[in-house]
Amino acid sequence: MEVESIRIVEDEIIEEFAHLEGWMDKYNYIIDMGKNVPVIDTKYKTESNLISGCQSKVWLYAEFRDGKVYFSADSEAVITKGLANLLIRIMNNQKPDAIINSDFFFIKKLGLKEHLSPNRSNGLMAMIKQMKLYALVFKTKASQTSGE
Amino acid sequence: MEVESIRIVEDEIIEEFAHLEGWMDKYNYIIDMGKNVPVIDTKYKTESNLISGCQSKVWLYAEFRDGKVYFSADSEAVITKGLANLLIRIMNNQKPDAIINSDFFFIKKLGLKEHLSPNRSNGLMAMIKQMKLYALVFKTKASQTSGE
Amino acid sequence: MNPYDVNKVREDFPILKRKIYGKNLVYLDNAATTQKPQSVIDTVVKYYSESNSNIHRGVHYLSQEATVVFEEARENIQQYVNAKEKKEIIITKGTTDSINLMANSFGKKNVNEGDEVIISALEHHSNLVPWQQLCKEKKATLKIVPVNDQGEFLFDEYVKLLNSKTKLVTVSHVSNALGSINPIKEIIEKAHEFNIPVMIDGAQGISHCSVDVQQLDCDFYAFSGHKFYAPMGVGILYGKEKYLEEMPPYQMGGEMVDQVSFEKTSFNELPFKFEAGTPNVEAVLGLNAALEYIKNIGMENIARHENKLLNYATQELKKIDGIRFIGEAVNRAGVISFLIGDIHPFDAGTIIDHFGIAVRTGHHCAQPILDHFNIPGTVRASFAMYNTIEEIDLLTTTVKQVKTMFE
Amino acid sequence: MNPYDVNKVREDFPILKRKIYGKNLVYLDNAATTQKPQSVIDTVVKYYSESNSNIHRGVHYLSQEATVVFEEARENIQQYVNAKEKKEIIITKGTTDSINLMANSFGKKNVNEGDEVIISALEHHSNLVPWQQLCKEKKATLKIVPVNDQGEFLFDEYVKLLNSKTKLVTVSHVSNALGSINPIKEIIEKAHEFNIPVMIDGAQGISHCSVDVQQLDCDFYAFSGHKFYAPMGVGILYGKEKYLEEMPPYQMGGEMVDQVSFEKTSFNELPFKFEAGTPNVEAVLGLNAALEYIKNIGMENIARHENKLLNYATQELKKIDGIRFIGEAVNRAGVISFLIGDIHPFDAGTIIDHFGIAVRTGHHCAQPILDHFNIPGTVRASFAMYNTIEEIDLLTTTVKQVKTMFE
Ligand SMILES: Cc1ncc(COP(=O)(O)O)c(C=O)c1O
Ligand SMILES: Cc1ncc(COP(=O)(O)O)c(C=O)c1O
Repeated sequence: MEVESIRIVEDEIIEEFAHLEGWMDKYNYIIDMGKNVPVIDTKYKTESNLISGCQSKVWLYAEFRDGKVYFSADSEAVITKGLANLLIRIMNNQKPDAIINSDFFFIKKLGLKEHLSPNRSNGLMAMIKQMKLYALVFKTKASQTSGE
Repeated sequence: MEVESIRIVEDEIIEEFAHLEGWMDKYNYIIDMGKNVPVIDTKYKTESNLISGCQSKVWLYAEFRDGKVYFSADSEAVITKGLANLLIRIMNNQKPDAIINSDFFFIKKLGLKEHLSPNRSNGLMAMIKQMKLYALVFKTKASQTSGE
Repeated sequence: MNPYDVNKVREDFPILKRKIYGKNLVYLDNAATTQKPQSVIDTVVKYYSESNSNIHRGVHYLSQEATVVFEEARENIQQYVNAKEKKEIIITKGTTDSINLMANSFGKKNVNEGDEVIISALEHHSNLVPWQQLCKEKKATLKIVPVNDQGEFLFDEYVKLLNSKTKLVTVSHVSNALGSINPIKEIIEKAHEFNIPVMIDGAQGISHCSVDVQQLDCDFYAFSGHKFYAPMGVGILYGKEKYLEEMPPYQMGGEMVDQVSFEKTSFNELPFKFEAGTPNVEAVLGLNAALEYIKNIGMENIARHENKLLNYATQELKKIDGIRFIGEAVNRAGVISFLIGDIHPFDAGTIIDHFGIAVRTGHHCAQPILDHFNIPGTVRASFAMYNTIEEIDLLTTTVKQVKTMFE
Repeated sequence: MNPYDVNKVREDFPILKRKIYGKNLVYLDNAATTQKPQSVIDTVVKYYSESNSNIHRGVHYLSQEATVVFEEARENIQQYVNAKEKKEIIITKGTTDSINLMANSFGKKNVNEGDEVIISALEHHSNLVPWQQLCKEKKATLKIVPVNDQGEFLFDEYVKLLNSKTKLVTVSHVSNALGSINPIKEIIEKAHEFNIPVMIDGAQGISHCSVDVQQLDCDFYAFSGHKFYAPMGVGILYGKEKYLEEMPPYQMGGEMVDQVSFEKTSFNELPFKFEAGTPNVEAVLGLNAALEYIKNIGMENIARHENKLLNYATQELKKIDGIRFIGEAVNRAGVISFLIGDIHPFDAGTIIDHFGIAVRTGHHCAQPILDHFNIPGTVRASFAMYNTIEEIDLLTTTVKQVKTMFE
């Protein structure tokens, strides 16, 4: 179920991308995205919320409320912020399991990995890994709590 | 004068070599030479008379009598001994200056360097260097003595 | 490719067409370095002609492309030796570099006054001198597992040396001087009973045997690309994550650091922690191409072919009066070392060379084992996948010729 | 070749025909690594196709042949930098390796508790972290010569740091992050007044300047082949004989030893003492081919051409509103580092890349100097002999484009 709702947002993004012609428009779209990222509270912009392996600093934070995960992020680089926002749009407001099980279909579909980030410098993969990690932690905690 | 007498022996060797056809005969000649090297007295077969940079151990010793230099040598390898003997035939019984100034013309003429020893492993060059060094030492000593 | 078609293999190695003194090159110095198949040479050319770039830190296309293929190569190497994790594959410049890394990083951390390091009497200088120096500096003791007169590792003697002071056992997989295959699986098992880690110097092992580091359960395995059909200038140090994580970095510089300031520097994660400076991308891609080539032919097939050569060479040379084999281990790979009567190896090698045959003579950077046999050196013929029975026949004929010349 | 014909030069570099995203590659990441002329690639191919062999200890023809060309290459390198002796040229795997050798050998011997080592604020991590670690281990102090806001070495501050506790001064010839040319001749002269030896990190210097180590009177000079049109995997450490002789060996293994037994090992003479393991013959021959190529064109011509590019780039980029140059030293070579308004270098680099232009973004392995300017990184364009005015125009147009996209 949740995976499906993820797929819906992914389709939305794929649809949006489909209208863009050429890489410049795609980048402009991502840059625009970067302006609307749910910005992380400054108090969470800590060393421990930094994602390593990126050329620009990226902070990612997650909260767990009512069984769902809420992300916020920031980065020095706008493109990175845009990518973060794409991910957040999809993963926000989801249950941990949905995040853990997502195959991030849209990344492949959009050719984002090849087109935008053949290597680790923009941290797309690192961000995804971190999101899944958060989800896993929340899930584990939740099951412990319910187990009590 | 002395350089000339060196040249005479060199010509002799070149002449001997000229009769040899093919590399096998040449090697057989050198191997034969190796059997007649003026063998170093065992008491001089010391660490300090070892020439380094050869694949087989080579000892070279020199004496200075009546203004002339006398060499003796030994090696574990017959080819090396043969080469040593070629050098000794030419340089024995010569004044230090003659040795110091010799260009070892026959080596070039016979293509020995290319043919037998493109590198340091048989120590031809190392032996020549050592011979010249001996000559230099004797010359220096002689001039100091005569200066007294 | 079955049955093994050595002539087809030979076509892949351009150097085998080379003439030496007007004769066909017979290359039997493979333990020193192997020749390279065309596909490895082509990989190098393609890299420099199309993709050359510095890697890891670049945003631009070429750099990212090179980074991807470089890291894919690391993954292939991981798979080839069946390491558990990609980050357990450290890129070095060769076996010597890998072992020096070990002595300086593992050794510095774990070997202290009174401790012991065990090597065997068969080691190449590269797996001896670094430990000798380390032990000297740390006031530790280097213990040597002796060999018998066949050149075989004496397992019982080894077991006697193991104790709570032993901090590392480090032995060669295959001896480069004699070809003896050491019983590394048993060596490792035994050491692990005492919780002692084991490093294998695989410089000669990797090219003659299939290596599965998890199955062997070795803690470290080192080898050189250039002895494994790959370009010069690259080596591998495989290490178990748990050890590598704890080890301090060896060389310092770009790539291996995370954050740097004048006050304080933090180091990068594995494997980069151990890879200071610009890596040799060319050679790593070349090593990858070599692996592909070897996998295609099959290490089993290669080993079988080389064994056939080794047995045939032994059988034929044995017929020569006065031949002395140095090292007659029951388990042997790739190498045959011998002397012809009292003929000095240098004399023999010089003549053999003139027949276009490349053998090595001398101590093979393993002086101590030759001291054991009380000889100044040997003539060593070492085999690779492209050698033939005919080449062995040529060698045998030549050895007979040498005999007549010097006797 | 006069006047300088850049199009003719370009024809020698096959990679320059590469298309990136359908556009011609504009390679402006030369400070990271340079591209290779066809003659260098051909040398590698020829070596592996005809002459590949392990060197120095072989009697056989191939080995001797390879040894001869290898040692001739060393001689050419000696002549190129005008070293007094061939044995002063040590072959390493790169600048980082050369500097680690220095820190471990020279440093270990000469730097003790309370001593000082001087570097500059401009150093690449490779000429910083090894010294930082050495000083930490030895309880010595690392002293940093500061720079001004143009990125220029502050000579007066440097002189104040020199004293009897200083054991080594080690600075870059040319800064890789900013392009500043340090006044190394004066730096060396001054240190010598105190009898302090000086090492130059020439990783960026060698490709933009003529280097004469005797005229400079530097005590050590290090550089990498791959930044000098040669293959990866080779570097040089030039050192004055008197220092090298006294220095203990760094890595241990084959080649660098003379006599080895379990009791005692004696080391080989220079330069072999510092060259443990199988050397990278391929890359050394490639470096030799690169030297030949460079000599043919003439370093003066190359430097003049690159200077023209640098000045033109500065002039054109300056016209863009909001451009900030990082490093504006009066003496500069090969490198222009800049920021576009507040646009993050990673953002800029990503877009520039999509125009087929390879620039580097980030900290360029020189974090401390960027900390000085309080920025996370720069966009760096770095030039080589094959870059053109047209490429600079493309860069400028692209930078303008970036500006519109992000503002
Ligand atoms: C000034 C400077 N020093 C040292 C290095 C390190 O060189 P390598 O990575 O080739 O060892 C570099 C290369 O980035 C450099 O620019
Ligand atoms: C058993 C063994 N160990 C180590 C080495 C050293 O390898 P490299 O020279 O490639 O560092 C060799 C190569 O001769 C070897 O045969």
